[in-house]
Amino acid sequence: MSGLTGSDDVPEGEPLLEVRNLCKYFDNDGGLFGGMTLDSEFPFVERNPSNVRAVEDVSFDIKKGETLGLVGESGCGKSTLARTVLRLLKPTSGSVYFKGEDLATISGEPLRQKRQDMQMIFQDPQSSLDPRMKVGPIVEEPMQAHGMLDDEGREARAKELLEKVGLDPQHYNRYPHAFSGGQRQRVNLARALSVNPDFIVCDEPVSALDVSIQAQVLNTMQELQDEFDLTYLFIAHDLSVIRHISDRVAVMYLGQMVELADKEELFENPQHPYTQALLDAIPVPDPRSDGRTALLTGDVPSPIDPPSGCRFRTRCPVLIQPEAFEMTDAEWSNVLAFQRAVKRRAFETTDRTEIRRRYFDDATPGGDAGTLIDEALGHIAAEEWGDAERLLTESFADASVCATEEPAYEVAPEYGDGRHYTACHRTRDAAIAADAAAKLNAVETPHAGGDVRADD
Amino acid sequence: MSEPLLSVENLKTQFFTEDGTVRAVDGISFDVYEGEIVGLVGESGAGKSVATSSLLRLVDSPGEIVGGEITFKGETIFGLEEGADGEPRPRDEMLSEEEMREQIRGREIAIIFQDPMESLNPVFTVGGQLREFIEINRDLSADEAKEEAIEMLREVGIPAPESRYDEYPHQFSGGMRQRVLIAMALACQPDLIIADEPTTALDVTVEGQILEMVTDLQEKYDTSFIWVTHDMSVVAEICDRVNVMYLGEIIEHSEVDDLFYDTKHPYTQALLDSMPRPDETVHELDPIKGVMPEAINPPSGCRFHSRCPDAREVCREVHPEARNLAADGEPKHSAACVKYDAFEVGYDESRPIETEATGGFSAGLTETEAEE
Amino acid sequence: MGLLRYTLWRLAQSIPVLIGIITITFFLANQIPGDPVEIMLGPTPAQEQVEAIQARYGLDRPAHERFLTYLSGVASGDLGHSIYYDRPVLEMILLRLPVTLYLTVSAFLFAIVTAIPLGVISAKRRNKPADHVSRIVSLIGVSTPSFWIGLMLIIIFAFYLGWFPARGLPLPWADPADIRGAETQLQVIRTSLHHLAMPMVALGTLQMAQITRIERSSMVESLQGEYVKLARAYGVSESKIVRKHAFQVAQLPVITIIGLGLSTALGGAVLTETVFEIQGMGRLIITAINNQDYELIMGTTFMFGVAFVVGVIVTDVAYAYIDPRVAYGDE
Amino acid sequence: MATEPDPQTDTTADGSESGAGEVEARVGLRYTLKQVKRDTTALMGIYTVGFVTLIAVLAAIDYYIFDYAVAEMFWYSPVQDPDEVQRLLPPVGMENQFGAGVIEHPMGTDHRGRDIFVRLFYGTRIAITVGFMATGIGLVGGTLIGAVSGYYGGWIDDVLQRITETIYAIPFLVLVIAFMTAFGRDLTFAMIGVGITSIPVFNRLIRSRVVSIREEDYIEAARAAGVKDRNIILRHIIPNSFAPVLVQATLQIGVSILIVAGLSFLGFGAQPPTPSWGQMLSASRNYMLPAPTFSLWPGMAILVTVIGFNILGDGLQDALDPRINN
Repeated sequence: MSGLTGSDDVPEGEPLLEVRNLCKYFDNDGGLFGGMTLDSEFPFVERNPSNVRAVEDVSFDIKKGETLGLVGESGCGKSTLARTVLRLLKPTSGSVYFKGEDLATISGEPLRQKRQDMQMIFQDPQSSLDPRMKVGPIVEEPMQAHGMLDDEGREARAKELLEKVGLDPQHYNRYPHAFSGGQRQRVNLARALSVNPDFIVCDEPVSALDVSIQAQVLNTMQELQDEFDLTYLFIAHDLSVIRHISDRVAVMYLGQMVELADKEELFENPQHPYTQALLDAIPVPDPRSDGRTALLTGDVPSPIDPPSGCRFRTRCPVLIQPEAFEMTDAEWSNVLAFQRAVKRRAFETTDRTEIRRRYFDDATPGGDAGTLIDEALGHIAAEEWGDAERLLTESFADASVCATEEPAYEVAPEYGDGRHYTACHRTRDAAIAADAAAKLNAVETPHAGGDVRADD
Repeated sequence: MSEPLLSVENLKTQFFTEDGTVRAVDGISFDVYEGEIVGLVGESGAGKSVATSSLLRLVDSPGEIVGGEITFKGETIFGLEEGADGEPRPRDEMLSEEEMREQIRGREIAIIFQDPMESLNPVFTVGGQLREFIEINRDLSADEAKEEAIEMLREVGIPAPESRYDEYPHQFSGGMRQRVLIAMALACQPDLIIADEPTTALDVTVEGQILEMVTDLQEKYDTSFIWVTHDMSVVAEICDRVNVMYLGEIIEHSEVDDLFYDTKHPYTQALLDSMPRPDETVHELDPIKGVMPEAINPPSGCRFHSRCPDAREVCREVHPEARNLAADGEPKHSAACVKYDAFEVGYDESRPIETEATGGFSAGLTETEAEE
Repeated sequence: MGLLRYTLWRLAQSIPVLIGIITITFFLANQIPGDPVEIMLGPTPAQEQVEAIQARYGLDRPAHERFLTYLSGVASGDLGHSIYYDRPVLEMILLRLPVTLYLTVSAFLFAIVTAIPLGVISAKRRNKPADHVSRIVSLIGVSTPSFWIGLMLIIIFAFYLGWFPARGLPLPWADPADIRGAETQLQVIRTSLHHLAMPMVALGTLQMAQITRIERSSMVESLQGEYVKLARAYGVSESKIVRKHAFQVAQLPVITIIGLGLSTALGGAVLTETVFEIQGMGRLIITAINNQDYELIMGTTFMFGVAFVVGVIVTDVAYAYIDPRVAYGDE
Repeated sequence: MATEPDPQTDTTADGSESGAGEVEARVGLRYTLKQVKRDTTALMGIYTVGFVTLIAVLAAIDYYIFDYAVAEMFWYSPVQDPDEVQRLLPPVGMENQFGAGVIEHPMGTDHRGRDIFVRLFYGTRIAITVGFMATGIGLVGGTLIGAVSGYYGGWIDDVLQRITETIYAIPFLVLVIAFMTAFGRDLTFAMIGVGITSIPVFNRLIRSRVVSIREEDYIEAARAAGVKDRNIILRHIIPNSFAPVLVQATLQIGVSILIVAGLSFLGFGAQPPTPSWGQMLSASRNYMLPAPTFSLWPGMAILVTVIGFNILGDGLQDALDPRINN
């Protein structure tokens, strides 16, 4: 592959991609009515031009040669983030610096030419290959688009790449349907590699594959990374896969990045309650393990109107007590459980003693908190569920620092020496300590954790 | 041990297509006892879903159950005998279609499907659908059934069930819909619930919630489960006993602990080795070579021999039936692999053969050319 | 969004379309060659007569001005004046519209009542004889010109068998005094239905065939749905699955087709009215065209558009009624 | 933010995907033809359409090149009144019922003594021309509007869709009549008018196709790879939209023939004495009692032709999307 290596102007270990305060909102209106849609811009019919805030204020770096794992549940915005980073979607605001150039500011032909250096692999092996195109031309298409080689050269390179990704070069003339899922993902790999990119975004590349095939493809991807000096942004919802392939891991929740650290650090010393919950939730293929503990309750809130402050706070098991109260931990967690139960209407009874027995058996808060709980119980007794919910939410959940301030901290890692970013107010003290220590050392650490707005 | 609740003997289900006969389920046998969760695990194409629809005799055309016995609480769900003309025909005691519908489906054996998004009817309210099934299977009046439905929705953790009763499926999230499907199964108070990959489409945290709920409710109602999955972690978490399927056959069966700690069949072992783990960093994965061949033209002998690292010539020639390999007094642990002495087919003397797993061209190639 | 609000929202959406229809018809009417005045007054009219007529109908003003006048007229319910009939256009339309609606709605009822069972049976017994018969019937139905069916019906049932009358369509609510041979209202209704039978079949056959085809494929698909599998697994009887679980979902595309079929049916009404000599909107527009009666042409064309738009809204609301995803927001 | 696809799609085991080891391409023209050949109804469609089209071509040759000389040489002129007028003769075999039949007129004669069979034969030209031309206009117009609308979206989409919806909102027979009143009553304007009214049909189809294909991963993959928009449309979107458009076009030819017959019946379209089926039916209306078979033949001709296109369309649909019927 002589003469095809791209200009390697970014040295190993330096940021290849820098994402700064990236936001992507979607219009939530339009296209709602199928059939004979006659018109959509009529004023006196009520419409809510609400935005889905799919990605909000995300910053991170990806260093040359590394694999950054991006993990989160469906709907958390990880795929949107990937597409925005690649400029397949136009960011609402923020910047994406790729090799120093801000992709957010370019478009059209210059952007198209940039695509030679960054490629993408998709989740669905069924739909990511044009069913009417043979495998050979599929692999050649990006080369053709960037004017690489002549026809014969492209064919030769396509065949070479097919072999590299573990396919038979003889398959050049086959249509995608003749391949299994794993093989199609290999074709996808070959296509992405054809233009010799520096950076590949892998959007759940193995989640549609069977376990045994998954391992084959993951191994191939790692081999190719070493051989072609690739940088991966690897998106997955499966933490096992992420743990296997990543160097560093970022966790997303509801459009925001909640934690970013080196792999070992993140898995062994997770700081954010969401990361902890996620790790607890993964089933372990071992019947003797303890199984999952402390499961999250409730559903992910809507990204149209996300919670203020920390977006995880509505489900956080360790929400910080508002400063106005002085409850014990047990009392506070009872209050929290009660507030959420009322919000979800999780019980039927309106009987005070019964409710008290169920939610405040071991610890009943006194003082102001006790008065508020009494008042709420009064509302419930009067079947005024809405009032009870409002009272509890306003006095307790919305008064927490988690609701009033957006968290962003950096703590000292326990494993390795990378930076550890976490968006949880509970790490505030640790972050201040880490910051102080860093200042004391007065050593400029390399910019790795992204644009961290450490505390005030 | 007491009598099994459900007993499946040599069940065969085939699909008659233009291109030939697909032997989707090819002679599987297993039992389910009262109050236990039995796992049925395997990759895509192993025939798990066909096996479960066969249990309720719900195989769609062009598929057909062609052989075997299914017995449930002494009733014959499926059974053949040789007719006067030498052709097999259903036995007299085999339940009629109407009896299946009225006595078995829903009432005795309920099923939870994989896809919560498609399984609920989009044009009826969630509560209405739940109520209908309760009415049919528990002989309750409409009002009683509605009460029961709301109670069940609360039980599976649907918030504000009274008002959500009247909502439509599209107003529920995927996890919520799966809870509704579980509520349907439990509300009919069957003795056996078949759960066909019920958590596959869900996020891990939701999966966790649902598995926890199922284990709680299973204890409460003492229902037996057949839990179909491709995920060894889920198996490890909730199953008591496990059957591993490969290409239409059960190739290993054991208690869950033995399956992980005393693995017998090379396929099971390979499956376990190929998984990345969440609790520790695995640097090198050891994938199973190749892909599962098509059930339309399975390999001769042991069906796994084309991908097996331990394959020898005898594997290509002898088709192993699963045999119990456990010591006397130990719980049953059967596997279908001739490398164990119990099979006595001369594995040790046989020459190793070259397969995808033992050498040859690089991994993952050409299922179409795998068997020449 | 509730059903009522959805209906209002659909009505509001139709206003720009109606304005568009007026624009198109006005544009087309202006292109018509020939002089209406000449038609009214003969080849050599007196100058003052001409001017009087021109002033009366605004023919002396520029086109865009007349358009605006016309538009505001329509908004206030004035569709202009028919030169040929020398009566307000609206009056003519109100006189003729009921017959056309009576015919079209009956044709649709006939189509729906026959097609839905046919399609359902066809889907249920897929690739069996009943299915083949139903498919051949619907194939012939979509391939036959409606006016020819009318002609054949007249030849067979009116001329040879004499079972049905060949022309005319009295309204069932007409005054008995106006209907020959009828003394009571009941007799009027009988006479009306007697006249209705053949045009209804002629006009409804195409719709019947189209609905049958879509009903069949939609039912086939619905019967393969996961929810049907679920219902089966819970012991719901096969007939209830067909009648309830699969059926209701399957009606969604059928309703869409019915809405779109309105366009064909209203156009077909012109032909059917011609064949059966029914004095409806179809004959009115043909008369208007043959006599270059501009405002009547515009008025009738507009009215056809309105009838179609209203029909589509009705079917859309029916759709929303069946499919909760429409009126209550999508997922 | 799609939900995770299910890794357990059991295609092999549930029998929905057959064809183990089949390497044959399941796309492309050759494959489609092969599928069509397997389908007997589709084959019947092809034969019918081919037969009718052949007649139309022969008639067209005679009309344009020889000015009906061939017809006159072998049969009778389809347009000239015969010298010896034999009005409203019944077809062969029905003589006893209607009087004397003449063997030279297998379908009888019309009200001016012209041979019905010859006129039917020559009427084919009009039907087929109109069917193809009108559909062609609709196809080209609808494809352009639909593709642009679907690919670019935004305000372009809004404006174009509002216009086509308005066109669609006037029942199309009425619209064509109004159109022909304004521009001319002859056949050319019938074709254009019917073509215009079928634009919304194709527009709707293409647009929805394009919108759904645009969401496919392989389009995004091509964009991510840096393929130019033009090439994405040409190489991915158009080939993948082709199948349903082909089916729709075939069906639309039948629909156009029906509409134009209706127009001729009302007096819009081919003008006498040019033989056209609709106009023959129109003339026959006045003679339904004395000569019922006069009405029968042109209708049968329309029926057979349109059935041909419809079963061909259905057959193509099955060949291109075997989901429903197999």
